[in-house]
Formats: sequence, structure tokens, C-alpha cells
Amino acid sequence: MKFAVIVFPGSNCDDDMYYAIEETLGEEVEKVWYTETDISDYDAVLLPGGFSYGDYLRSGAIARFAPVMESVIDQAQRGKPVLGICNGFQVLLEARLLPGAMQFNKNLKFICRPTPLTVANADTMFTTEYEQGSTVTIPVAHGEGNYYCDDDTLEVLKQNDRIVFTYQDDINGSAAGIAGITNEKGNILGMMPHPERAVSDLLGSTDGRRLFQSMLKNWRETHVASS
Amino acid sequence: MSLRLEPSPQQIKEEKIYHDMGMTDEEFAMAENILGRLPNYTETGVFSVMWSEHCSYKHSKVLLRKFPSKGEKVLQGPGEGAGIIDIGDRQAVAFKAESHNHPSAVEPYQGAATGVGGILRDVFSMGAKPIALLNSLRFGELQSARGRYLFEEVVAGIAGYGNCVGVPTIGGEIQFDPCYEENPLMNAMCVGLINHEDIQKGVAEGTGNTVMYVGASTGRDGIHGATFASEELGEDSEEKRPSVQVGDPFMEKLLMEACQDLVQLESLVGIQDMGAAGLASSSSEMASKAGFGIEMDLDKVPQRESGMTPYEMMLSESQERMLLVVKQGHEQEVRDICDHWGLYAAEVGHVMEEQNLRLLFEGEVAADIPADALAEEAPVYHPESTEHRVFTENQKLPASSLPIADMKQTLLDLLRQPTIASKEWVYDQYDYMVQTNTAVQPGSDAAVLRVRGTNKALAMTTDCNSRYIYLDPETGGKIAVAEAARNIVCSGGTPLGLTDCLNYGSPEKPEIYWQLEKSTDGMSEACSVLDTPVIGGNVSLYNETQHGAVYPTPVVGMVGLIEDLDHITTQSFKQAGDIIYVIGEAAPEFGGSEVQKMVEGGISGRVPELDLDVEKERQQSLLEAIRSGFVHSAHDLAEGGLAAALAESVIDSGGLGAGVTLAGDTTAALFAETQSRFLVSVSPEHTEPFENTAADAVRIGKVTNEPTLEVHQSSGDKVLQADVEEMENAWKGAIPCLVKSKD
Amino acid sequence: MFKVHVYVTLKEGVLDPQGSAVTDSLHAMNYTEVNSVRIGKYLELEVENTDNLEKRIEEMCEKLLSNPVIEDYTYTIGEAVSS
Amino acid sequence: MFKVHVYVTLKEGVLDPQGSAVTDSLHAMNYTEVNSVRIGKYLELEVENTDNLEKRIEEMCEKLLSNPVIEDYTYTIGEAVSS
Ligand SMILES: Nc1ncnc2c1ncn2[C@@H]1O[C@H](COP(=O)(O)OP(=O)(O)O)[C@@H](O)[C@H]1O
Ligand SMILES: [Mg+2]
Repeated sequence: MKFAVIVFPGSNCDDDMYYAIEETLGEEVEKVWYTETDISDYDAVLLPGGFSYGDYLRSGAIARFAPVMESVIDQAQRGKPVLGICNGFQVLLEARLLPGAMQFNKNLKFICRPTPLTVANADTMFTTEYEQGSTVTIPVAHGEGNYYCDDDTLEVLKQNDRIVFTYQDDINGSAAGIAGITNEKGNILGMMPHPERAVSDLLGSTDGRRLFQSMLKNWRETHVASS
Repeated sequence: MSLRLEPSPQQIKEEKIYHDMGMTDEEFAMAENILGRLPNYTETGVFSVMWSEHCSYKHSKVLLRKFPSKGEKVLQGPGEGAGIIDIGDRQAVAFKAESHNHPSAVEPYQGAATGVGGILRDVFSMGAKPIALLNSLRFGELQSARGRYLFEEVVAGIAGYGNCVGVPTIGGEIQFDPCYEENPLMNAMCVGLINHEDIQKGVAEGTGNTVMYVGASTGRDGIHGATFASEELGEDSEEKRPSVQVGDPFMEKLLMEACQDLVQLESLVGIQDMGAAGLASSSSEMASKAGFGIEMDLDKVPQRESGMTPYEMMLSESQERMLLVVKQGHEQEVRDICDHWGLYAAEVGHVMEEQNLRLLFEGEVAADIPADALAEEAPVYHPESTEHRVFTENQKLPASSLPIADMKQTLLDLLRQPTIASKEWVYDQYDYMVQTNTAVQPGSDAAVLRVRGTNKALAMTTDCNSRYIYLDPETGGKIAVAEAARNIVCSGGTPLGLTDCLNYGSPEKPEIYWQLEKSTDGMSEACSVLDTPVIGGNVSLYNETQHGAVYPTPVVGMVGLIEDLDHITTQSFKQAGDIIYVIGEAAPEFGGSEVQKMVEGGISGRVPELDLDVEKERQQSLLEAIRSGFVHSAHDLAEGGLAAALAESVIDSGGLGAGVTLAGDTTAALFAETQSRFLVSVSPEHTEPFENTAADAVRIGKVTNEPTLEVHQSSGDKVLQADVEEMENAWKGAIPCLVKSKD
Repeated sequence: MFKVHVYVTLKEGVLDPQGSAVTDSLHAMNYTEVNSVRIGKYLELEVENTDNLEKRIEEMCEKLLSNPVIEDYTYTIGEAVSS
Repeated sequence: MFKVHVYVTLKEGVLDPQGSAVTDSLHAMNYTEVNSVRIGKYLELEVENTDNLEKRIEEMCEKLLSNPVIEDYTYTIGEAVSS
């Protein structure tokens, strides 16, 4: 499986994402600079966390218009797995690939800490290696992670099982404790916590590994099935 | 040139306009003498910033020479952006600390943010990749609204900048004391990783080579920042407010990435950041170090505002800028890299044989000064020194014991002291995990980062208990170094060396100069004995207001090498049944201690004694025990003594407790801040070899499964019992509670 | 050249954590006459005269300067200024 | 009750990194007619009628709503609204 880690000017968790794939999956992974216009060669697209363009104006707002995004949107619409973590999630929201928007954390401060999450849907291509309802500890690191959407949208998310991770404590004010959601088709996941920071005991948790393993497993299954 | 409404050289001299720039009559005369004519306005400005305390160290140079700065592993000592120490495998660490006190007093968010930006550039301009940021902060008490405002904004500024550039802020220290109320301290440290072959220097050599300017354009911000940092904060500091610089961490991130590519160029001759005194210092220093000159055409300097004068351009402290020298004909290589990162690179001048800094502007020579005169030949002062009366008086005081009746209440109160209390409220705002190397997060004695691709790790810490230094500068200076080393050792590392950041009042006051002298003596001695060379640092003087000077605060930033990931050790207890030891015996030493300040409302008397040989011996044996795998947890005893250390070791242990029995005077055993002591836990099967290794270790009790801390006297009487939960609430709740209180 | 002023505000009904915090601080400072504060953005653009100036500004606002999911915008075109 | 509008802008000469990044982004999106963007804050306050309304608003602006070290502010008092 071949992963693309999209790199925008000012991206800062791109290396972390790269290493997480390399170290936990041993699969092919490349950093793709924001000026690329065709990423159809890759099997999955990873939008890394941290910041992009300094997160000026609104997190993800400027990155959303980077040249590479046209191809990202195209691939996403064709059903390729797209994972946006933290800033990547914000970019997906700005690009309207996922519904809603981010606001400042309710305490108005950046928050960095390992955070207990509930796996609210273990039946997505990103989460099959988790158990439904289980607790995983994955760090967050964000200033704008307070997820907002209107009531109708929230209802749709709930009805269609599109809420994938929720915070066990209300750390940032997110609607319904949302930490991660998918699109309708289920091939796009946006989440604020950083699974790529939870891939080794040395760093304090390995709970993020199963997310990447799920992606690989599901890709292999569909790939083997279809070929 | 009437377009600039600048005073003529004659006017500058007659009306003593140089006084406004911080130059004395003698200094102006020196400048006149060097030039053999009267300096014009631009030249006077350039002299004044280059000869400011901040850039020239004119009052501290003599003292800095005492620091041992050599060592087998030292690849780069003081004199460049950052010092560098070998860590094996052709890798090295580059690190440096720097103060941003005055800017932080005036505009705390931006002051702190640009402090972080500046220290990062010092490190990545050496060719290193920044892997960690630390800081050392001092504020007034949090009971005051201004103290809280500065504290919150400085922390937010550090977070805002560091998080955005993607370098983890993994550690630091904070103390609160009324002496910092008006004059907070903001010291930032950066640690970078570098391959030996990538080490760069800030030199401009080779006649004809091209001088290039990369990064943000130059604006009118921060003009005279260096002079500003060399003056006392007074009423008119408000007026200097427009000199506040605003940081652009996004630009910094691009610059940092670009530099990592630029240093790979064969054709790169030298590189230096534009820090204090901006273009003036980077150009003259690069020329002077190389023994060449630079001619710069100021019309080519990227400018953010129109109508800027040479004076303004040379003195601007706009952030996120670098000066490069590249071999003639290879400019395009630099441009290509910069283009990739979306940065603008301008050719602004060239290296010349004649060792001058020559500035052209609108076709005329705007300044022409020998580079050495600016960078090397600043006046050196040997200020007068008089023993500080605080020391004299406190030495006479008899050792006093503290009347403590309720041990438990005292412990809980101590845990609530903001200097001891958990700093989680602070580091929660710092991204301390980005780059995914953080093996020991903020909260333990030293933070630990693995070195990716190796089995090694680096431990780092900042330290300085300025109360000791205030009462007894020499002993306090030794303690600052020793304590930093203790923190490194407790985490399993060998101290490699240190950077310092010397924050004092006005050196022109003999008693302050004496503090500076004595404390650096103490530090030097400790560095020699503990084998921790000083590889860089920074001096920040004039930290005083009409209410007096801050405590002398020589912050120590230390880095240590952990040779095997298995040696990484933290302070929390790990396992019920483990045996608890204290290395080193307590004496009734309370002078300058946290408990004294709390109980008596102030500090006085003699500070704890420090025997450096004992210190060294204990550090070495503890390290050996750790490396042999005997030690489950290690914590140095510092503010709040053994009581605070025991509490901290149980609070983060995930539900464990401890039961200990203490011999002798319980108040001293629990709360004294006697030096060279450690709290260690060891699994039962290793007690024998551990005791053989750590000769001064005394068994005091056991880690238990009950989440309580129990302390008994040897008579069997219980002196203290506290639930982990109540200790944790006191310790973790203190700062959030103080910050929320509004008066 | 025109100076264009863009005002971006949170949609009605969207909570404004920053605004609430500022309201609380004002109350703590005894400005109890303030009932509420909502915080938005104020952008000043210098724009060359072009065809369809208004349409282009609206596009910029919708695409980049505001996020229509939670924000509204208004703008005014100021006096022509010499560049 | 009055609706008060406060506009907080960066002082002239103070760097506006956000504004520059937005300008660059607009250019990349082909809005090259935009010469510059400066980003400030726009606050809407609902304030009960009090004596010295203007003075109190100015105080709030100076103490809390703007940072006088790097920012300027202006304000307008809108129509009275029923609370
Ligand atoms: N207190 C100190 N101890 C040791 N070295 C110091 C000290 N202060 C300054 N230095 C060294 O002097 C050199 C010049 O310092 P500085 O002017 O702060 O550098 P920069 O302009 O790069 O910030 C640096 O190499 C620095 O490490
Ligand atoms: Mg520097």
C-alpha cells in the first residue's frame, strides 16, 4: 500500500506521520509537496497535523486552496481513503469534504495531553482493528479543536454512525464530544487526536497503531477482492 | 543628504545626541578616534548598538572568561550562535539559551514569542535541526493582577510560537517572587541535533563572495532593541513600546526548513541569524570573525516600509531574517532553495579585502567602519565590586530552626506554593510531543528525547534557585549548576555541558557587580568539578526598576546524554514493595528554602552548604546504579525538601503510596533543602548491589499499594499521613486556582 | 485603488467562547453594563480597481476570508485612494 | 441598550503576518488585484445605557479590548436597541 503524506508550507507533523507509517506498517510512504497536482498514484492520502501556513486566518483555511488540494478532493470523491489528523481534519472541514467547522477550544488555550477516547464506531475502514466502545489513549495537541456543526448535521452524523471517536471528558467544548467523524461514504476520516503520536511504548501509548493497521488491512481486503 | 532629517556629525557631538542612544562621552570619543573623524548619524547608531551591553558584554566579558568552556567533546564553545557537543556516531547537540526579559515586560505575548524565535535561529543557523525548546521564567506573585497577566501572556506567547514552528517545548522552570513583579524574566533555550559535517559558522570570508539576505523584510520594529535590553526599565519604557517586534512563526518555520537545505550547499561560506542589533551585528560580526570586510548596498535590503533610512535598516530588529555568504557565482543555488520554501533571497553585498563594514545608500557611502571595531573592540569595563549587604548581614544570622507544628498541613501548603506546585497548567499549552521523540514529558526532573535511529536519548533541564544566590551568590552559583546536573543524572544521563543565561540588575552598582562576580565564580567551580563546560550563554543586565533589582538569576540550561534507552528514569514510584532510599543526610538548613519563605514570609540566613566533591561522588554512583538497572525511580531533592519529593513521587505513580520512617529531627528531614540528596526507589532484589554502589544511600521505607503517604519517626510515632488525592489536589490545583482568581 | 473593509462575524446561534470570556473579564473589571460581546474579524484590503469589484470581493469572502459554515460577512468599499 | 461596534487594528508599521499570508494566498488564487490585507478584530458589544458611555467604552478598549502597545482602536455607537 502506498501512502501520500501531504506537506503544506508550515506543516509540522508531516515527518511524524511519515515515521508512523514506516515504523508501524513498513509500507511505502512519500511526502508530497503542496504544489503537486496529481496524486492518483497513491492508495491513501494522509493530511498531517500540526499547523499549515501558520494556521493564519483560520486553521486549514489557506491550505485548503493549495494546488494539491484539487487532486486530494478528486481522490476523496473517488473513494480513496483520506485521513486528516488535527490540522488535516481542519483542512477537510474547510474543503467541505466533511461537515462542520472548528472553533477555539472552550478554554481558549492550546491543549496538549494524552486523552482517553471512546471508539464510537469500530466499523470503518480506519477502525476495524479497534473494539467497538473501547477506550484508547491518544494525545491531542490543538488550539482550535472545538467542533461545531448545526443540529441537523449532528443528527445526520449520529444517525449514520459517522461519529468515530469521542472524548471521554469534555476537553474542548466539541459538539457531542466529537473527536473524529467520517464522510457519508466512510472513506474520509477527520480526527483531532494524533494517532501518529501513539505508536510506541517509549512515547507512552501504542493505541494509535491499530488505526493505521486497520487502513492497511481494509485496503488489502478490498484490493485482493477486486483484483 | 537632507532627505534624511538627521543631525549632522557636528550636531551629534555638540548636542550629545549619542546619549539618547546609550553611548557615554568616552565611548563616543573612542568611536571618533577609531574613525579618525566624527561619526555620522548611521555610524553613531551602529556603534551604539554594537557597543551596547547586550551585544558587547562590556561589563561581563571579564567574568565570562572564567567559565571552563573546553572539553574533549566540545566541538564549538562560546562565540557562535550556539555551542556544540559531540554525542557520538558523528552526531552532536547544539544548544543555547537567551533572555528576552525587557520585551516580555513591555509586550509579554510578543516578547516571549520572539524570544523563542530568536533562540531557534541561533541554533538552526549553526546547521542544526531544532529538536527541543525549554524556558526559564520568573514572575511576581500570582496574587497580583500584573503577575498573572505577565505569566499568562508569556506562556501563551511561548506556546503560540513554539507550537506553530513544530519544535516541542519540553521543559523549563518557573519561580514566583515579588522581586520579579515589574521585571519578569523570560529565558528561552533551544537544543538542536547536528551531524558533525554540517556545522556552520557565521563567517564572511573570500573577497568577492556574495552577501545574501533571506527571510522577512526589514521594518521599523525593534529599533534600538539591544540598547533597550541594556537599560533599566523606567517610566519611559512605555514610550519605547513601538520598538516591540511581532513574531511570524510561519516565516520562521520556512526559514528553518530552508536553512537545513542551505547548509548542505558546498558553496555556502557562512550563515548567521539577525538577532539583537539585526543587520548591524550580523554583518559586522561575520566580517570580523573572518578577517574580511563587507560592503552592503542598503537599497537592496528588502524593506517592509517606505522611506527607511540606513540608520533604521541597520538597527531594525525585525524578526525571522538571516544573513548568508555564498561563493560568488553560486547565488542561484541559494535562490532555488529559498524559492522552494517560498522565501525571498536578496543579494545585498559582497565580501571585501578591506576589513570594514561599508554601507551604500542611494549611491553614497552611508557608513564606513572597521568591522573589528564594532564586533571586537567594544570597551571592556571592570566595574567596581562591593560585597552585597544582603550577604554580609545574612552570614551573621544564627542558624534558626523553624517552628513547624503540623507536618501534614505544612506539606499541603508547600505543594500549593506556585514555585513547587505542578506546572501542568503551563505545559498543557505547549506541544511537547511534536516530532514524536519525547520519551519523558514535562513534569519529571529532566525531559528526555530519544535520538531517532539510535539507542540514545538526550536529557535536558533548566535550573536556578535565585533565592540562594541572592543570599549567597557563590554558594548559590554552585548549587545552580549542581542542581541542573542532578536533574540530568536522575533521568539516567551524563551531563555533557551547559549554556547559561545571566540575569542581573545594573552592573554599574558595585553590589550587583559583586553578585555577578561571586555567582559566576561559584558556577565556574561547579562546572570544573562536575565536568560540565559552559558552551554558550547570554547576559541580561539592568533587570531593575525603581523598586530595585531582581534576584541575581543565572539560569543554567543543561543537556545530558543517556547512552541506552533502557537507562531512562523518572521520578514517580513504579511498583509496590520497592524499597525507598534517600541518598545524603539532611541538616537543619532552611536559609532561602521554600518552607522558610512560606512560614516566615521571607528568606534569610545562610543557604545550604554544598560540597562539590560529595556532589560529584553521589551523582556518579547514582548514575552507575541507574545504568546497572537497579533503580526504578530517582528524584533530586530541591525546593520543599524530602517531603515535596516524596509527594511528587507518589502523585504521578498511578495509585501507589509510600511509608517511610525518618531518623533525627523530623522538620529538617522533611523540609530542609540540604544539597546533594536524592530520593530513589529500588526493587527488593536489587537492594544489595544498589547499596554497594550508592554508599550514602539510607533505606527509609517502602512503596505501598495504598494511595497514601505515611511518615513515621524512628520512635514509631506517626508524624504525617496524607492521601495522595489531597496532595494531588493541592499540587495540581494551585496554579489554575491562582490564575482564575481575579481581584 | 480602493480600500475595502470586510467584517466577519459568527453566525447567530453559534457560541462565541472568546466573546464570552471577554464579557466575563469586563464584568470582573466592573463594566457590568456590558451584556454581551461577540468577536469577529475586521479586514482591510487594498484592492486595485477591477471590473466586477463587488463580485470578486464577495467571492474572496466566501471562499477564503470567511467560513460560511459558521460565519457571515459584510463589506464596504471605501473611498478610492491613490496607490 | 446600545449596540457598540469596536474595530481593532494593528498600528501602522507593526508586522501583520496573518495579513501577509492571506495576501499571498489571494494572489495564488488569482485575486492579484489585492495589494495588501491587514487583519484586525471587530467586536460587537451590547451595552446598557450608562453615564459616560463613551468614556467607559474607551476605557474598556484601552484596558482589555485592544492592546495599546501594538493596536489602535475606533468604535461607533449604534442605534439604541430594546433589550
Ligand atoms: N553568560 C555566558 N556564558 C557563556 N557564553 C556566553 C555568555 N553570554 C554570551 N556568551 C556567548 O557569547 C556569544 C555571543 O552571544 P550573543 O551576543 O548572545 O549571541 P547572539 O547574537 O548569537 O545571540 C555567544 O556565543 C554566546 O554563547
Ligand atoms: Mg543570535
